Amino acid sequence: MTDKTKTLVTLVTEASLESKICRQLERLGATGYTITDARGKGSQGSRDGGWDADKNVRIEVICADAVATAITEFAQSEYFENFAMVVYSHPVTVSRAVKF
Amino acid sequence: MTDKTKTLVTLVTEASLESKICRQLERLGATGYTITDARGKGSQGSRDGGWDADKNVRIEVICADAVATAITEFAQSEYFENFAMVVYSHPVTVSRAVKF
Amino acid sequence: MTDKTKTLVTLVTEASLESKICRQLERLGATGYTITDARGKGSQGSRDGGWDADKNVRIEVICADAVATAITEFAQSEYFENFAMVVYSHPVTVSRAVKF
Amino acid sequence: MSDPIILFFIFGIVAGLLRSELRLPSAIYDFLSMTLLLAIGLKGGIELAKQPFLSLAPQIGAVFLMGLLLPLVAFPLLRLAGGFGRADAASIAAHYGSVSVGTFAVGIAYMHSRAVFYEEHMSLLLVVLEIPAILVGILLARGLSKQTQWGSVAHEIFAGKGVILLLGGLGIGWVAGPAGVESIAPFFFDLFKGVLALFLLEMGIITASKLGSLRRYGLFIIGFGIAMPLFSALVGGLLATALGLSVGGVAMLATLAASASYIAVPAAMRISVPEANPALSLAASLGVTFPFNVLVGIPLYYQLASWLTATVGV
Amino acid sequence: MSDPIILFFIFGIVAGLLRSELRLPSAIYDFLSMTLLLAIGLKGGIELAKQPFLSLAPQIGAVFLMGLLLPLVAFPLLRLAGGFGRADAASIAAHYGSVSVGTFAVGIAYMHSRAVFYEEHMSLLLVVLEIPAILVGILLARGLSKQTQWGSVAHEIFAGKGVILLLGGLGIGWVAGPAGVESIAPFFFDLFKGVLALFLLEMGIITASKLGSLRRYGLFIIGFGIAMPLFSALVGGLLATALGLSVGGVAMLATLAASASYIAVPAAMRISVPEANPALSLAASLGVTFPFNVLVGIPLYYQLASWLTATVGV
Amino acid sequence: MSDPIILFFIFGIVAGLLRSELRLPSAIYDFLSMTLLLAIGLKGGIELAKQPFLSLAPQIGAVFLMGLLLPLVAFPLLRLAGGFGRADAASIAAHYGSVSVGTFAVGIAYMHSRAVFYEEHMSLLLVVLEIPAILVGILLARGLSKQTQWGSVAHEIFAGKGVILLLGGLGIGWVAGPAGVESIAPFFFDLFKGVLALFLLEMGIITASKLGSLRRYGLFIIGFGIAMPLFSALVGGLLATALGLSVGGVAMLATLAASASYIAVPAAMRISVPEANPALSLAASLGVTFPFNVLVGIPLYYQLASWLTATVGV
Ligand SMILES: Nc1ncnc2c1ncn2[C@@H]1O[C@H](COP(=O)(O)O)[C@@H](O)[C@H]1O
Ligand SMILES: Nc1ncnc2c1ncn2[C@@H]1O[C@H](COP(=O)(O)O)[C@@H](O)[C@H]1O
Ligand SMILES: Nc1ncnc2c1ncn2[C@@H]1O[C@H](COP(=O)(O)O)[C@@H](O)[C@H]1O
Ligand code: NA
Ligand code: NA
Ligand code: NA
Repeated sequence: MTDKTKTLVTLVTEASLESKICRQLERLGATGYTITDARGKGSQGSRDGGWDADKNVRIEVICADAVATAITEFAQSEYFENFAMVVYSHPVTVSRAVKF
Repeated sequence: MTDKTKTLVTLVTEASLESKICRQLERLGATGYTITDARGKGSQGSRDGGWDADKNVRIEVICADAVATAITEFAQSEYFENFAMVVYSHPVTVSRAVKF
Repeated sequence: MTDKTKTLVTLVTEASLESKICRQLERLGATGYTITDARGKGSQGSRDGGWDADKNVRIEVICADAVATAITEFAQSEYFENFAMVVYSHPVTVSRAVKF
Repeated sequence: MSDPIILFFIFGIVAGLLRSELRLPSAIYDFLSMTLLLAIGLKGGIELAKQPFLSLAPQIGAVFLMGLLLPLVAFPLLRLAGGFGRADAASIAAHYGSVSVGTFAVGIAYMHSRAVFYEEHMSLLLVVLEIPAILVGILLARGLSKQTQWGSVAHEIFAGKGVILLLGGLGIGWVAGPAGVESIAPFFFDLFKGVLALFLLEMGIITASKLGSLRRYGLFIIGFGIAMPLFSALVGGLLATALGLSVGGVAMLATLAASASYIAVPAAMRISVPEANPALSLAASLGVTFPFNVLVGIPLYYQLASWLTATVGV
Repeated sequence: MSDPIILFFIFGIVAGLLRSELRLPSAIYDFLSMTLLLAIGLKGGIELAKQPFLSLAPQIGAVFLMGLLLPLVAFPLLRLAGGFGRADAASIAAHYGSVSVGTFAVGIAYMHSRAVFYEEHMSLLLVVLEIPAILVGILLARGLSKQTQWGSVAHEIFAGKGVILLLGGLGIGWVAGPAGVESIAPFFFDLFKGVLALFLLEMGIITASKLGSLRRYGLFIIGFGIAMPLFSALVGGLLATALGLSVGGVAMLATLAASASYIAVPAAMRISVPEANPALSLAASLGVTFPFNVLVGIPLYYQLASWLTATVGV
Repeated sequence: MSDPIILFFIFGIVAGLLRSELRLPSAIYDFLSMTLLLAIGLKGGIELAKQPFLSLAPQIGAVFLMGLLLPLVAFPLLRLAGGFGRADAASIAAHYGSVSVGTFAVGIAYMHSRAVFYEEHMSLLLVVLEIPAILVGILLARGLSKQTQWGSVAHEIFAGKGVILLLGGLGIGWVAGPAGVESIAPFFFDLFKGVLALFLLEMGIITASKLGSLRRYGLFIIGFGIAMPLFSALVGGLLATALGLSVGGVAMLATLAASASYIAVPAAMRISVPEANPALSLAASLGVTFPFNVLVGIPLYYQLASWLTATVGV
């Protein structure tokens, strides 16, 4: 096996940002991403997923460490101030590391 | 960046507990949480998400270590015996650690 | 508490494989799994979740290290060539380690 | 038997047993059941608009008493003959003392397709019957323990999806009256049987998935799941006859009594008696009693009603 | 008040305030609102098929101007009397200059149930009114800054779900004409009020959830949320009278003017003026103005229209 | 062309090309397609209830043979002229030998809006045609390899969502008969075209998303995606004429033959011939053939049918 350690970055944010963020992730070097619908609560209040303005998405990106840092910094400078968003990351072991 | 390590606790449990557990999480010190709909299988059998009694939710909480321990212990004493529930946790790197 | 470290394996793959993979996971020693609906993009192109052929699922399994290796190797030999699939894993702390 | 909605149910069971991937998306199942609950509530509400509410008080009271009584009959049976623990016996008893809206909807469809009149305020009795068995079930499991948070039990019952939709429908139908509701009739009434057909398709699939767990719980649960509704139907039928209801009304109250809850009661028991095994009571109510009532029971209860009104009735 | 769709809205508010678990699945809410938007578009398109488009140009122009004007009235009020920051004031002003399809649908239902004629091309004016307030709102927040990416603003407006469905419906109705649309009428028109009823049930639940946040934003927002639609309704009513519309048409344009957006504008502002607090404008438009218009406003605007056409009209 | 359901399809394509965020929620898409499949099955089943099943045996046999034949024509073409690998050629051939329920539904709507009679047991032939091409496709890819698990292939085909819903509908319609099905007609039949309109809206959006991938696969796939259905329509039309069907029936069987699967076959190929690229066959069947048939093909096949029955027919 060609197992290797990569970084998994997770962004939880407003659903209306989904397509914009996905384009930006690719520009920052992500080779892929996985998205699930979510709801939640945070500093911007309750976002309970009932209708468009209240939906969250949970975007996961497996990538190299440098890309992970770029994504986190980008999210921070672009979105943290005005948007409901949480970003966190941790190392994961992947097969076929060349993919990411 | 003010990156820091926090703990991500994940609870997978019966959907009907969602609002009750969320209230309890806040009492235990969580500043937020993220919820996704899920299905699954475990020691309590198959929960395939088709109708109310068979739905799971997956609740994620990023928090300080002490809060994570409190949540895990609370879940254990309150729910493990009679409810379908799995709880696990691992460290994550967050930006804006002051939020959690 | 009987906290212990187990491995969380996550598979992101085509929704049509769900029931087949779940049966195989149990054969490989998994005692349970959690599934969420997902969409995403990867080397096999965009899978945006709109209709059956384009849906992903995200399958999580908490298990012993050996089982995690078996699952990863199995996925690799059985699915990596022809199917949209990503597999990754990382250690998690669980309560009631005997369950997994 | 050739009513298409029954065929949809059988089709669902077959698809489930064949391990087909067929499922209604969970959002659609919710949508269909909400539509059914509102429609049933509306029908009842329209009826209430036509007659003085007070004249129904005796029926409401009598039916409430029946809801208290039935679980008290089931409980000792489950404890002694079934050998179940206290919590499980109490929970199953509560399921069988309460009612199933799906079964009620099939009953409505049965009456309609045979053009049998029944008292439409039956929807109100449906709501009334949801409640007492839950209270008795909790008392049977806990005794008069101070620990029981009756406030949150009440909230669970009245704010639970099923009861609140029925009550909402009743209230809207009552206030708007027959003429007011006309504008929404194409959605709630004309589509009723089609919606019910799809709903029963999914119920069939769910039923098939519960059949597997029946094996684990043994023959007693199958016997109980058939005998208990027969007994309850008799009680309900006699009561309805005593109350002077029409043949259709007697059949419907018998059906209500015979039906076993699989929405409101499981939710309430999960909160109030969490140590009861929900898989056990759902195996009985969904795996045995629901299909029994839908496929065999309702026609039987209708015959019972004809017989009762002819011989016992005034 | 006893129109059942209004009762569904009230039922939703009550269920929300009781903290019931009742919610429409989000997929169903999307489905219902898509159906409403298409139905409204289709109605308007059929009307367009009947008359030369050019004859509507004056109305379109006048209504567009009104959409530019209303936020210019609201903005200084919000800045000075309300004490809001520039971004928030601009965003709220844009919400109130634009329109709410839900309110419009309730207006349609109101006219239908009273058999009041109105110009059905009103759907076209609805689309027209979505747009100018967004442009003004962005300009108020940003000035003529070169930073604003007008291309993506335009995309956000025209490719946003709400406007594109209205435009699609209009186009289809226009091309297919009254006869062509007949085959899809059972779905889009016969079910309209039932669909609207369920939609309003969910809107009631959402409204209830916004009521809580009202406390945070204080009395001014409540006053503004009632006074602004009253003023706008007067402007809209006068304009409609000047344009020579029927009583129903005057009432509908007053309703449009009075309504505040909660779909298109929030989405556009989120992209273009992200520093504006969306919770604030939604608390006003969903927590105050939507229920006010649905429960009190529309009947009032209808009376206003009767009075205007009688005294001012030709 | 001004049939509104076609306009919904075009609207979907436009919305998709404009990169609008418009999508039906996936649960709603499932709901609509399930409703269409059941309705088509029911229509066919009602027809079966009216005539002896055995009298259809020759048609079933002939159509089954056609389903075996068509992929055998497509395969060498794809291998030699298209230069595709064995697995891909076999998979595409299977798609084109099988049928598309969406196309069939548009055909039904076309006949209805022109009041053209067609043999309603066509739904049964639709089911029959789903199957043989899948078997041939697997054989072409694998040969008579012992590795192929025919049991699981059969399960995939018959228990797959599409086929089981068609079969379920057929069975229910057959047993319940025309009178029995009346109670569910408002849902399944009156709403049919509206449901189809929304379904085609989403199909348009999906089609638009596949247009992009066409560029990658080159001109051959576009040519094949148009030429193959034209050829198949001729085969289907001739066969139908030989079988003595009505003009409408000939047009419908030509449409069936011309249509390319995008549900049952992709699912079966994914399991049985996983090395075939699903994006390739879906680009052809959804990106080229589906829009071609819906926009151009069906009217053409109807003309072909008129001509065939006039000249070749008895
Ligand atoms: N402490 C937390 N743990 C997990 N998820 C969170 C947490 N805080 C916020 N979130 C998620 O991130 C979204 C945006 O957070 P915020 O920007 O704090 O409003 C929320 O709606 C939640 O879904
Ligand atoms: N080994 C496992 N790995 C991942 N998820 C699990 C596992 N076991 C249980 N779960 C999830 O937790 C839920 C409750 O588990 P249980 O209490 O074991 O029935 C299940 O329905 C699954 O969704
Ligand atoms: N770099 C990545 N990060 C997160 N998820 C990914 C990544 N690459 C692929 N995926 C997910 O895995 C699925 C299959 O990937 P692939 O086999 O690369 O097409 C995609 O549809 C995504 O949902
Ligand atoms: Na009962
Ligand atoms: Na306005
Ligand atoms: Na074909």
